[in-house]
Amino acid sequence: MTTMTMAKALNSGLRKAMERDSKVVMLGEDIGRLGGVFRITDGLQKDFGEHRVMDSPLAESGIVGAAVGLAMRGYRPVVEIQFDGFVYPAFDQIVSQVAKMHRRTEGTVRMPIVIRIPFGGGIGAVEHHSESPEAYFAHTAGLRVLCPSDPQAAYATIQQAIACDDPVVYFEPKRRYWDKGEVDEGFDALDTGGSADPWRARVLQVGTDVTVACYGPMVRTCIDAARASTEASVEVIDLQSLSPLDIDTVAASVERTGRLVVVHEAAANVGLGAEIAARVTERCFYELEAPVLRVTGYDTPYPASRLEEHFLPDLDRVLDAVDRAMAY
Amino acid sequence: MTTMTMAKALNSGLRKAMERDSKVVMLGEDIGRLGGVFRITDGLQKDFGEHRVMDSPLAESGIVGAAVGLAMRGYRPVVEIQFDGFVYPAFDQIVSQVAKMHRRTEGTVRMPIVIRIPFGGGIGAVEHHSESPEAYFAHTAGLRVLCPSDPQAAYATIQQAIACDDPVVYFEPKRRYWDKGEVDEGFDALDTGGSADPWRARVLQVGTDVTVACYGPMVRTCIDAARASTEASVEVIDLQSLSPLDIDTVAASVERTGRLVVVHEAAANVGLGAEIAARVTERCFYELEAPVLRVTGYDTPYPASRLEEHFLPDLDRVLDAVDRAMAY
Amino acid sequence: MSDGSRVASAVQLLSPEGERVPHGRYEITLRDSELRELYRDMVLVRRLDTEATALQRQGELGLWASSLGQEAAQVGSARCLRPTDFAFPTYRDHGVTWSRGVQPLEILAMFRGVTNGGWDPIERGCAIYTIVIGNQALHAAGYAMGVHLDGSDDAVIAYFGDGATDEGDVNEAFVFGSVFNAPVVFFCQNNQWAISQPRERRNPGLIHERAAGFGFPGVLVDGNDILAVMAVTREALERARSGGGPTLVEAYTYRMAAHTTSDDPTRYRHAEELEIWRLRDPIERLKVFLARQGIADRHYFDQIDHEANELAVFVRDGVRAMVEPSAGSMFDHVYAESHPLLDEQRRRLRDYEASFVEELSP
Amino acid sequence: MSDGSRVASAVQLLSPEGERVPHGRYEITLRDSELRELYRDMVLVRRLDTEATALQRQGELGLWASSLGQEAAQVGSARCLRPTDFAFPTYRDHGVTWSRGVQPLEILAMFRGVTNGGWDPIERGCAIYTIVIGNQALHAAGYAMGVHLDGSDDAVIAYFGDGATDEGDVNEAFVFGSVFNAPVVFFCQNNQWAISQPRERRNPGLIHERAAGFGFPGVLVDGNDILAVMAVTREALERARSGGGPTLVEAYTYRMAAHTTSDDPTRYRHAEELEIWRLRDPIERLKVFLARQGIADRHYFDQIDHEANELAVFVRDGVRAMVEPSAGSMFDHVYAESHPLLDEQRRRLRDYEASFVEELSP
Ligand SMILES: Cc1ncc(C[n+]2csc(CCOP(=O)(O)OP(=O)(O)O)c2C)c(N)n1
Ligand SMILES: Cc1ncc(C[n+]2csc(CCOP(=O)(O)OP(=O)(O)O)c2C)c(N)n1
Ligand SMILES: [Mg+2]
Ligand SMILES: [Mg+2]
Repeated sequence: MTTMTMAKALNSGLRKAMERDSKVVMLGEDIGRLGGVFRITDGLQKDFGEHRVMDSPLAESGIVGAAVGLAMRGYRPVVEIQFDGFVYPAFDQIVSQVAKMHRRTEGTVRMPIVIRIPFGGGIGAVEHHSESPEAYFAHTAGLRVLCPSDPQAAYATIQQAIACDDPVVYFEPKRRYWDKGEVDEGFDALDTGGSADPWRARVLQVGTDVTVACYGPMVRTCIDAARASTEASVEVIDLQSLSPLDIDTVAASVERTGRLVVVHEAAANVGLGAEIAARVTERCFYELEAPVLRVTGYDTPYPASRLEEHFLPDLDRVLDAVDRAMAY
Repeated sequence: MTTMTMAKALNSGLRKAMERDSKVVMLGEDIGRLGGVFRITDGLQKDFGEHRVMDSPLAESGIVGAAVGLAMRGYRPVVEIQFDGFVYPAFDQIVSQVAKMHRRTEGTVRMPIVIRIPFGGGIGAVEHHSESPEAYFAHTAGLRVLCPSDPQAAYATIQQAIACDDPVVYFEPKRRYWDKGEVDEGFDALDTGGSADPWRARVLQVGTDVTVACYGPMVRTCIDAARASTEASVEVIDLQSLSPLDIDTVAASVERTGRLVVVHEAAANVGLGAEIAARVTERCFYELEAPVLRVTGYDTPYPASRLEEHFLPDLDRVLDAVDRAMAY
Repeated sequence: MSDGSRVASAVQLLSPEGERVPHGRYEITLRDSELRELYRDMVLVRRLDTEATALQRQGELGLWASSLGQEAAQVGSARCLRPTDFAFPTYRDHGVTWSRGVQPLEILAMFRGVTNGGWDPIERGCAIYTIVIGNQALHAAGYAMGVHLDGSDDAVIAYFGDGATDEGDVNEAFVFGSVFNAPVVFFCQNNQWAISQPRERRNPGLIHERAAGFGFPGVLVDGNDILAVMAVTREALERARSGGGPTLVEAYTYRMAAHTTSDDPTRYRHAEELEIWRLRDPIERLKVFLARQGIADRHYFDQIDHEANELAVFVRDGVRAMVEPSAGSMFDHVYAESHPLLDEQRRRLRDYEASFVEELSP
Repeated sequence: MSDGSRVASAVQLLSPEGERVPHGRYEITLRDSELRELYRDMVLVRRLDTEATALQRQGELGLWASSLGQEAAQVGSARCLRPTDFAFPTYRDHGVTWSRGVQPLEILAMFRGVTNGGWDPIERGCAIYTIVIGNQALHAAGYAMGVHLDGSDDAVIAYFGDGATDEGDVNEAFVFGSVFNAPVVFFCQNNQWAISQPRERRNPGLIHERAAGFGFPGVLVDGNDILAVMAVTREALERARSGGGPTLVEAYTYRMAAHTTSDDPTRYRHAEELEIWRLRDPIERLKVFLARQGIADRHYFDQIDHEANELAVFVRDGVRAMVEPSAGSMFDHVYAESHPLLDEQRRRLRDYEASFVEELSP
């Protein structure tokens, strides 16, 4: 076990993946000498060469479109989108090509592409640097969507995403990059039997009254809320896989607690919270003692940074929802 | 009252809007001499000139990006995206610029842009010509999303969308283009007091046992199902406005019926059905006698056309869901 | 009106009248048997195309995008590829897929609607038709980057139309191809039309002139002259293989049919234009040349016509006999490994459809 | 290393040593007072920039993108605009916004995070800074299409960087500008870097050469020579106004600071490069010229420095005093007319935040 930041854990996981498989190549803006604006690829170009860690032109559709071609040639491209708000120019390639190519070719062509996206707010940034666009990708059949919440999960799931034969949109909670945690670098991330399955949600805190489902940047917030909760015993579930959703784990919890709060930074309307609410309500109709409540960003553009504390769900808003759920 | 197809009603509504306001201009691929691949703009270039009905280059980001500039110059651009599957190259301009410009400029710049998109399946087309991408836009704050279901609604709402000072993504149910209906061309669509409010859902069929909420191409299917239903009395609501959603009308209905089925062609996962289910469940928690059920396309890419009848919700699948709701 | 007068500056080795014309820079020498093969390819592709159009009229295909008139550009360029090279065609490039060994029924399957694909791209060295305009140009650039990484001397060719050059993706593909010095040939068939939009009205300047601004050469070639197309494409492929990076080839040709079977070109173009281009027909041109040079005789031409008719019968029967996909196949290959929520949808659909069968059975 | 040697072919009217040099094609005559004004603008913009960088270090701004070294390109081009013209700047174009009359504190507001905008674009004839690379090039093309429809002789200028030319949007803007013959000048500041990516390594060919392939002229200008920038931009704007369509101007300049205050350029570029460019400083160059020509004297320069210091104080105080936006303002102007679901969210937030105030009050 080593204590390290999530940024370092991702870097270390990427390095492992490159060592393991020479077909893993990286493409992205400023990921080479600079190591990416968040330094997640720091040192990788130096150690693996300019051929495997490629600084790309400033063109996101190009980055993803080129990754499609690289995948057809047998590579496993890991691309970096510099910030959440800059993935949209690549949306067409992602939705029309990356997501559908395997199905279109009746399984003959695989798209083992990982699209890494530092995402979410809370870092005091200017516009387009704090978005949470995960719902767009979760709605898109053919994609998988992962989102780690701590260094150990980041270390493991980035390797699993790269080893996965499906395309994975990999959301990195950028405001947690510098949070530290224990990482077991000896651990073989590709031995996915058991607890290391990236497609399963994780019960991080056991409770009896209310289940709180969350992911990425909100996990720490929700754990803090659970610990701070005096009135109710809160169970915290880190969804981790946003597509496919591990509804079984959430439903099993709700069957015990009877209450569910879903928390995310993204806007509420047609977001992941809605899907989880709809599915869990269908599964646990008779067990639910309160409607599923959502604590989310508002249905507005992400605000100027001086307002983001009001926009982002925080400990108090989570507790408020827990209270409201308990009040039913 | 005149009997006409939805295609003709749209054409007539567009013409009215152009006559009313000389700032209304159109931009799109093949919309001029050809009148668009669906002939929705038929004759408009001839009558209003090449300056007001502009054949655009083959570049969707360009079409929408240019519309942003035209709007800044005081125009009201109505752009046509040739098919649903070709809106994605414009996604960045729509999400990052069209949706956010008004908020960004603190209300000083308006984006009265209408993005017309013929959408949905059921026409036996090749890939990318049968998509239902409305969830992406409904999730995006700053946009409004409309979807007419019959000629009269099309005639009215296209004019209302153009008169609206907010950007409107306007989904035209292409497989209903040739369905006929009565249209009152004398009717002043901009007098939105009362029944003509485009942002309100419409109760098209009154019933007592189950509410079915749907929109666009599914409305006819659901009305047919309601009429065919022998076991249950089905109320059919045409949502019409997909963003913002008129939850009041749906909730008022569910308070009476106690059951809700949402129907759309788009994939289920993180779709509009999820949002409606989540909101209505929150609003009508004690009134609901069954969980909200969804009848939707599957979480797969839209299939090859010979399979689309299996993919698309039809009368039987709607009735099956009504039965399942009744069985609770 | 697009009368092709600008083709004057294009590389040409065979005049519209079927005469060999010298060119200062480009030459090509082909064996007689090769020349006959090219003729055969073009005739068969045209027959395939005509038959497909007929099948669409009869309701057997949902749609068809005709390659009529573009056979020389397509067959000529694709025939320059090695088996291990890779081609990225559009929906119209039947002469390309044909030349890559994609089977006729594989080509038609998508248009019938039994699949969105039709063949194994890796096996054929040829991607599935790309419908979203311009997307495949980037795939080609990326694939070529991979070839480069492999240290292989394979080459890649990306096909797209004149209209496609408007799209951001095609221009980004030029950037990627150039920056990574990728072994890719960008092959643009300027067939004068993008549905109803005439090329000439839309952008001053010819398409191949765009290459210079991205840092690689561009060439204009008479796209109805199969010899010139081959000479130019060969050189571009050689440049790619030998580390010289991309080339943009503009093949000046003409879409002789409607955009697709859904289109009605009488709404936007003059019949006379078509007449002018008929005189430049790529097949007729080669045929006259072969006949004059004594490379092929009437017997040979008759034999090919006969073969073409057999192909038409084969295609007609084959399309009608195509196996309908099963409903459940929608769920296949959405992911390399399926997941529980999707499995549940598949199961539900199966149970649901089975319930009807039960109801119907006595 | 980018040593600027390619600038040799660029239009230049003022040498790095501050000497007027003749140019066969471009000339400009300015009144002494105008020349002094240009100097003043550049000095004030630089002081604004330096102060903003300092304010960011002190935590008063969230971020700052420095315009250091690009003052001549920005001020020179924007000063050619008429009040009714329209400019579309990037996040770095403080010399442009300054010249359009955007107030210093309006420029800084976004970087402080009190707004995502800062000024009324219509009033200033200048769009809000566009952060998504390349988007604004299309807005400019579209706006110019509108100008054209109006029958007005206004002109439009779109600013973007060298890196931005990789993006599809910029290339599509070239297409739209060209096809609609729109009165737009595409003004590319090639400052040699796109964050850590050096221009020279990335794309062979110079940027202005791209214009020809889209059917309009491209010009390379010494971007650190404000006279040359003005001469070239004026002509391009005139062409636009008189129906001549777009021009692509490549202003060859240098980003002397880090990409933004978040960046650490020591990771990717040599200090020597900066030294070379310091000798080409656009402000020094004009200063020497003014002094040598007797257009301005030390007294004038001192006075401007004094004004610059006052500006710094004004900006420092003004930034610190900026009013914090209220939480509820998030919901303003999301729509021209709000809707019930959003109103409900706003109300809930208000009630929720009020509940804390209540809890806290005795
Ligand atoms: C992104 C996108 N936009 C629009 C379309 C609809 N569309 C299909 S073909 C076509 C014209 C293509 O013209 P060109 O590139 O010249 O190719 P051609 O059809 O002439 O071979 C259009 C607009 C599409 N397929 N993809
Ligand atoms: C679409 C998009 N992708 C990535 C970024 C992140 N980014 C901000 S500035 C920049 C480099 C821009 O370089 P250039 O166009 O040369 O302008 P400069 O910063 O040098 O003025 C990048 C990659 C962005 N803002 N938008
Ligand atoms: Mg064409
Ligand atoms: Mg730059």
